[in-house]
Amino acid sequence: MVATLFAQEAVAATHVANVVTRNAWIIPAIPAILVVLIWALGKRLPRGGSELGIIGMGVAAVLSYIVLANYIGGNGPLVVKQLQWFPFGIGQKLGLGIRMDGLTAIMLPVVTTVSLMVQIYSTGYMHGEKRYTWYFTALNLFTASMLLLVVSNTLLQLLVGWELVGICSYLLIGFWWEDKANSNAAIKAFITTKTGDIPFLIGIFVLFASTHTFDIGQIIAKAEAHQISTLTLSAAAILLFGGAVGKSAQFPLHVWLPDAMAGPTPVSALIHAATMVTAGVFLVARLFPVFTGSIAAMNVVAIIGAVTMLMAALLAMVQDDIKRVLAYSTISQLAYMMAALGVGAGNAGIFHLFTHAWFKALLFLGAGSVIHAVHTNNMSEMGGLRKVMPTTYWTFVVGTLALSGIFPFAGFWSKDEILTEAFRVGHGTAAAHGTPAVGYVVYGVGVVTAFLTAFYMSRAVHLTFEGEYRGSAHPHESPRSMTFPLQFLGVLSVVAGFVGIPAWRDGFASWVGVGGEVKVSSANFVLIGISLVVAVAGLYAGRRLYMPAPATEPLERLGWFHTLLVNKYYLDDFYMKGIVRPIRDSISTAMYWLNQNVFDAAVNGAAGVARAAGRGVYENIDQKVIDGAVNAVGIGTQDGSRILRYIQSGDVQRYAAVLFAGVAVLVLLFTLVFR
Amino acid sequence: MLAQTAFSLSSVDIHAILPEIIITVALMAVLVVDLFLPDRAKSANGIISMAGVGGAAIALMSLVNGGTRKTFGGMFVLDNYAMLFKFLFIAVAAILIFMSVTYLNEVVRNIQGEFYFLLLTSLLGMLVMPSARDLIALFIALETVTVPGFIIAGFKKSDNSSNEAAVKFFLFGVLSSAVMLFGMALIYGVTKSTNLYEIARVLSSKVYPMPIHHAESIIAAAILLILVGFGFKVSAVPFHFWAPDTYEGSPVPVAAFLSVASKAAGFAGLISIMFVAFGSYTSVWAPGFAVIAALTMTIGNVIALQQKNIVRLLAYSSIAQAGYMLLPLAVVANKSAAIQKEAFAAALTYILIYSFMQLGAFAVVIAVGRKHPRNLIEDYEGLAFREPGLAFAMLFFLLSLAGMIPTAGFWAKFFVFRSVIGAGTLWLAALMVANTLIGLYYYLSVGARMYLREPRDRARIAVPYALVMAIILMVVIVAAVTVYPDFFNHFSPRSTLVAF
Amino acid sequence: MTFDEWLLSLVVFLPLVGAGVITAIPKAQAALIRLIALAASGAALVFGVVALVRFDFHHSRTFQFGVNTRWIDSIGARYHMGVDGIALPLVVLTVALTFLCVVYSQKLMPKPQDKVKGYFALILLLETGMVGTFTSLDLVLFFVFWEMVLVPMYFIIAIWGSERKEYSATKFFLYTLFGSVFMLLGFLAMYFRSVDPVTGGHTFDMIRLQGQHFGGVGFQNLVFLGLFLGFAIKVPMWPFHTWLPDAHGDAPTVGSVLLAGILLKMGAYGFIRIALPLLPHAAKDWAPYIGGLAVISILYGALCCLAQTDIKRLIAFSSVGHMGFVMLGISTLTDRGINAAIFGMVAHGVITGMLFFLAGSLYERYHTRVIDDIGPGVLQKLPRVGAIFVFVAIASLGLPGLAGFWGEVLALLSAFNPAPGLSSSLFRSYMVLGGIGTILTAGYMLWLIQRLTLGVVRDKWANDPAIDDVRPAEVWAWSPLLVGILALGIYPRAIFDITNGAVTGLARLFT
Amino acid sequence: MSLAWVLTLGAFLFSVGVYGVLARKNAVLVLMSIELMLNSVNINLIAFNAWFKDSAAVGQIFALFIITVAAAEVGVGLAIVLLVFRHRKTINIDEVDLLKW
Amino acid sequence: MSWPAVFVAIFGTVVALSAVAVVMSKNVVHAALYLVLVLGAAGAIFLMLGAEFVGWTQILIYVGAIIVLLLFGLMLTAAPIGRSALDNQQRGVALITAAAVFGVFTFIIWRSFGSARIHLNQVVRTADIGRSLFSGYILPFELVSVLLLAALVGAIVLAKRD
Repeated sequence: MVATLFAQEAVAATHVANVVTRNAWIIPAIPAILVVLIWALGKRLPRGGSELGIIGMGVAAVLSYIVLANYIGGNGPLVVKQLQWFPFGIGQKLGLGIRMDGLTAIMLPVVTTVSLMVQIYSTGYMHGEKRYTWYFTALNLFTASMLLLVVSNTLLQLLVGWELVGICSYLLIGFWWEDKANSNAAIKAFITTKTGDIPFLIGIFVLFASTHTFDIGQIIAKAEAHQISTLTLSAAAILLFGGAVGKSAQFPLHVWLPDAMAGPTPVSALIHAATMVTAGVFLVARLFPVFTGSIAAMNVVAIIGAVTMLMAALLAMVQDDIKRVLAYSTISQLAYMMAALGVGAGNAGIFHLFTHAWFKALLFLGAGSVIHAVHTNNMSEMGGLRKVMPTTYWTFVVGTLALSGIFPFAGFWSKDEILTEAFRVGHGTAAAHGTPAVGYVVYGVGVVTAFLTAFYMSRAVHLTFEGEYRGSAHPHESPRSMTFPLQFLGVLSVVAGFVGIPAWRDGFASWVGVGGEVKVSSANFVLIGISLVVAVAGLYAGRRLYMPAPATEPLERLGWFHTLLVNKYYLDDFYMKGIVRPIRDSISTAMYWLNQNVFDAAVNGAAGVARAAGRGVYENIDQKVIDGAVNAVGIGTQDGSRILRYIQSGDVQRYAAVLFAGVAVLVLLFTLVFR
Repeated sequence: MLAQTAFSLSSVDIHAILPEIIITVALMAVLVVDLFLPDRAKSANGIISMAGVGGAAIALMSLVNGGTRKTFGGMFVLDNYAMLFKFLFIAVAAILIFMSVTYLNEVVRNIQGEFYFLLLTSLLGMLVMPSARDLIALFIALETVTVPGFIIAGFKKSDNSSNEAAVKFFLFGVLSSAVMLFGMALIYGVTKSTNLYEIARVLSSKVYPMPIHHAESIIAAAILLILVGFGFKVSAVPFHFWAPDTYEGSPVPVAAFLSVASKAAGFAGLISIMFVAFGSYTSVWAPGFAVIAALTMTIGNVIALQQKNIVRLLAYSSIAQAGYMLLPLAVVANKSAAIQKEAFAAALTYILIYSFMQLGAFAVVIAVGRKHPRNLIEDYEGLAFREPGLAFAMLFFLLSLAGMIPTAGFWAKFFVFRSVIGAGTLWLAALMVANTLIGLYYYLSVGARMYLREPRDRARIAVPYALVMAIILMVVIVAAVTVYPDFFNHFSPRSTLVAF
Repeated sequence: MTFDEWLLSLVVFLPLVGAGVITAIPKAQAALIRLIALAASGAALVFGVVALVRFDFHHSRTFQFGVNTRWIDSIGARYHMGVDGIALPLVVLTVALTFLCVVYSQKLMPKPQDKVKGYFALILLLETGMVGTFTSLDLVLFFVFWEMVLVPMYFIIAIWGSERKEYSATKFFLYTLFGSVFMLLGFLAMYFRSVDPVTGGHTFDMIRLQGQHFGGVGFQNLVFLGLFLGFAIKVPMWPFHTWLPDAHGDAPTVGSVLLAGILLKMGAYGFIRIALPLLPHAAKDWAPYIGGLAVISILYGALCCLAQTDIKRLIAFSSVGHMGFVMLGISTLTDRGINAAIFGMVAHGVITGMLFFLAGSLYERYHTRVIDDIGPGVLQKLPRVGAIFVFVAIASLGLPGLAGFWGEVLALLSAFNPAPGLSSSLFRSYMVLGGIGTILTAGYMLWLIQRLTLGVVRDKWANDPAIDDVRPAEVWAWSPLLVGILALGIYPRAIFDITNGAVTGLARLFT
Repeated sequence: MSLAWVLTLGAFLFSVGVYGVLARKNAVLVLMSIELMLNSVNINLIAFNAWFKDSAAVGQIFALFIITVAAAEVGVGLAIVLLVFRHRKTINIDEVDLLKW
Repeated sequence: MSWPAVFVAIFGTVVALSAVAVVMSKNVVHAALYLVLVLGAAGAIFLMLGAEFVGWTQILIYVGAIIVLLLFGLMLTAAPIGRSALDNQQRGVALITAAAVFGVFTFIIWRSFGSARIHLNQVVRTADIGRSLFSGYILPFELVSVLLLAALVGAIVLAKRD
């Protein structure tokens, strides 16, 4: 019954799409199938279904690298396939399909690999968990949704994946739902992102209204051909960006991500570091032409990015919870990517996404390993773990360096590229277009943030691993299943950057082909120097302040500013006290009161109207036809409707009186009315 | 001219009045036979009466499709209209006898012979009513229907409330007929005739035998006074006061008789006099009917809301129903022939359907009354769990009376509603709707009591065979109309009283 | 008559026959009664499916399985039935849902459980009324079926309900009846202003009534008002919704399921089947107000949900919100919107029906409907029921991939571009508000999940053996619905393929 | 002579009857008042008849019927009154009010 | 003014006055006697107006039968004497209503027949009445006979003790 009409776009590409690329729908299909399998059989399997997940995801990962191979070196093919999903109007059909290009090809390995690593890691981390199988089911459901999002060729399909990852995140954040705090965090995450999704949805509608299609390819084409008015583009882009803000936890909707750390740490690594949160960035990149079509939109993206990266980095400095440090760091890094896209450096942004995925996942898993050992998130109860868990320590350090952008770690290349591009935009020498002022702002903020990043990371490292152990548990190195992913990701965090070495011809940028520069002809060593110096300075400052671990938090010397930071700029309080509680408690109650006491009351009134009206009738008749004074005798003492009793008093002569009076009145009426 | 009007039997169409003759014979027979019957065998009178009614029915059958017959110098006309009503009266009478045979034998054992006699006398009056086309004949027919009613209303002689019922009924009947007579006298004074067709001719031609000023106004007054007489019979507000008290006080079968048979008879006379004699004065009486119908519906329903006694409830409901029946007559004021015809048909259909559902309800009341003579509504609580059959029948009749879709009652209301809307009298339509909703409330509340309450005593109720038959018959008829609403509509429109 | 002509009559009247048979059986034979009920509704389901199979999807605009014979000549009402792409999904939904209700009731019957006879007879009678409404093509016939559902539902609530059952039942009865009276007025008004192209007289035939101008737009608007009242109360749209929470709150499980699952759809169906095609101009004039009320219903329903402590009332209010989306879709008068509306109806029927089943079983086990008394920790106490509840609740908040999503998103999409002649700025603001509504919906649903299923179970429930997990009867009744929720989400064209043709045909009136 | 005067007499008689019916307590007196009313109608009819010089004497015949019926009604009425009196030992109409409301 | 007119006027006055007396008198028996006066005078008027048969019928039936009947009724019911015993509370209402009725009727009568004159020069003989009655009005005649029978039977049934 499924009318599978496949349409394939022929595209001039030096590389011919290989079989996997042509059928890339398999990649999301695999975890989807895994979900069913694990859900159905998981409990019966010796390892609770985790083995299924790992094997399947391994296959998926391999396949995705085969796809990636298709794009290495640039000029990758563009494959668009879809089968008709359903019609929803006159000649309007929605397709369900895949869109394979450089961007997708980059995303696939990231998602699958991290997912694979996380699942391996989880076998150790979640060992003995009572909802073990369910956990893996959810993980794979998430992976499937994420992949669906990545490969989708229509906006609605993308939206589907978008919402699905959202709900998966909800399910996994609230994984330990016995504790109310966790479910609160889950709800917060979902609702906040959902808030962003509404503008996103409307943005889709705007594009649909002007292009009459949800097909990303066609929309991009129309946008590039300037067939869509700039105004429409601006509106659409800004609205879509709303969605990105929600998902990628950008200011002002970033508040959910730190709370999302309530979930199991591997989940944080997968969803809230490497993949889902980058969906926003991916979205912007995916519709890059739409954004570039409107300077205004671009600037909005850039500014939001700039603001977010700074404020998040500042917040990261004052956190005691190691995961929260990483969470804010994630926000800040995502902001980097946003800013990059905002200034037109699409490829740089994606490049950072690519590298960041590895080292941030690494860092989270490392943190998880630590927490696993000391049973707390609070860095004030850690310290001195360097000796007891060396693997974790070294890999964590690698991650830190990568994040701080120290040569030659992965972060260095991507972050540096972003800063360079931003500077060039400011300078007006960029291949990408953008507003110079904004370019400078992004660059400036970027540099500051780079310093802060290095600082809070080194703070975290020192508080966690250096000095003496301040906790009460008996820390020990994590099992192999957990350390292996750390090492694997560690390696990637070192090498992943090399694919983007500016000098290398047809670098990473040309694979992605999102936009902005295609290839950096020559690196600007001055800028590189600056950012390196800043990073090292940050690391050093951290070491000075937190080695050995201070009795009191040195940053408290910042005074009111510190308080401000500790209170997260009072933004959460505002949302909670200013929006959620009023609606949930006051307004709704008022509304319901209205419902019961106005609308419903009106109706119930209507039910009794019969009697009421009836009484009225008696009143009138009574006044008209019977002299109350005469009949006042023996009436009114009884309960009920005395008026009724007036009339139907049982006294036949009174009846007769009414009759004759009626006759007289009516006759007179008639004679007068009819001449 | 006296010569040619000389009386000769041959000038009378015996066949046309055969049903009346048979009934007369039957009632005489009852009267005589009753003298020789021992007390225990008195109920044999019921069989004689049934025979008479049956005979009349057969005689009537023989007259079907015999075309319109006139006799007694056009004073007595047998057309489809009369035929329709006569069939109704005979059917109702038969069912009434079925319903009351046991009751009488138990309650008024030794005088039940007279009861049948009076019932038949009243039936005779009814049979004449729709055929009578002369004020005098109408008056006499009306009295013949009513006077026996006075008597049987008081038939529970030892019962105070029964006497009282008789008193009130009597007083109201006499007074209203006095008023009506005054009006008839005026009509005679204007037209020098009592023959409806003659009156119609004079009124439409506006050529009066003697010069009169303001003819319209006095005619209007006369029409209204006549209306009073019939308004009393159909228990229309403000001539309804007797009804509740009388129904409640008199034996239940009598109440059924009054609320169905004599009410229908009243309508038969009313409709024929209004359409035949005063056809050219619709603009006068239609508004009058509008007012009266509105009052009747509303007051009937509203007061019904507060009743504790089932018979009394049915009394008020029957008042309200009369309001619905009057509605079509209220909208015909100088309207097109089509609309008038439709209204006419609607009224007839309503009367027909109403008669059967009301009878059914009363039949159940009689049945339940055998165990609970006080006929309180609370006696019906949980009836569904004592007597599922009775409860179901009652619910069915109540829903139908309420006009619940898709019961027969709904169709009756629907036709009336349609004619009212069709005539464009929206305020009446709205009022009707409102009243229907009010009505639903109390009809359903009884239904709810039967099905949602637990019974107080679970004792079964012994229902006599004849009564069961009657109830089943009613259910069948009402159900038939429910499924096939045109059941009666086949007759109503064809009952050509006047060529519209 | 051919089989196709008999088909619909079979679907409609087989349950009635079943009801008749049941009333004839002595009440001692409870098992037999259950069996017959099962058979009757099952037969109806079978024939419904047959109709689905034999339906010609390529001509979903034309009415199929048509039967048209004389009925009430005196008013020119005819026994005219038929289904097109708009009616078919609802017919199938009805027979399916009713059957599941009967299945469910085989073992789990509300108290008083001794009245088996009446219970099943009424359910079957109800089914006849509901299916008839969706199949009849004659205004009088439609009206008859429309009202036929009232009495059985009244008694189902009043006898087998809880708490203020009689109050709620009466309220439901009189309120909806009140509305339908105005609807009848509208029908008659159209009838008297209509000219039958064939006979030249008046007509009640829906198809022949199309394209008649009824003498002036002003009059049309008046008629539309009448129809609007009738339908809007049934939907129910704000501010005519107040009967719903009471009726749902006090109805027995099956009553709520059918009420939410199907009865509400009758209102929206009325708009699509009668109000729009017969009075296109008036529809255009009214659309903005309907849309407005729809949006109010969405937000209002969501807000009231946040204030609920009673789970069934909460679901009832959520129905108000969801039907708001349906009405929003209809009010745009676009093919998308109406497609969305029908899809939304079916989806809501499945999801909310399922939710009420769940609420019912919770009430069955905990004997309370207060959320904070049952919860927290249902998921802990009853892992399966809890999990199902979470699943359905998430579907209800409109998650993509599940049934609830497409109706909502397409309704919003259609609101972005309403039919020509309607102020798009106005409808776009509706769309925005509707979007906010979806956030609130997510809010109260997740909050409900949290309060009810998550967390640690109370001690008083913790080791109460009477509270057991999913029972066989529930499995049988629920699994089809759960599958349906998933299937409709993943494979929406199951509906859209049926509706699209008919809807586009209808939408042409407004372009 | 003037027709109107005679009719006025009829009307007066009628009204007096009305008064009697409404104001008299004693049932028999009420019956008498009713007789007055019926007679007023007769007067009217006879007057009209005379006015018309109606050779068919319709008015008079009508009057005859009314007289007859009146007689019958009085008979029945008295019977009912006696019945009531037998049980209540009073014939005061206004005390006959068991049935009400 | 012709003699008959004079007589009519006189008898009319008698009718009116004694009618008032009927409803006013404190003594039931007096009331009954006044009623005789009313009916007799009315009968006389009928004669004056050329209604020979009706006039005599009136006098015979009423004075001869009905009054006697009523008197019997009074005796059997041992009616008390005295205004308070005879009149009820609502005399005021009664008076107003009666006045209203009278006013309305007179109004319409005068409006329509104000100028009509009766010329008493034709008497309807009993024979004519008979002929007319038994030709044109045989049906109501027969019917009323049944009615009388019914009334008779009914009266007996109700009145007789058992």
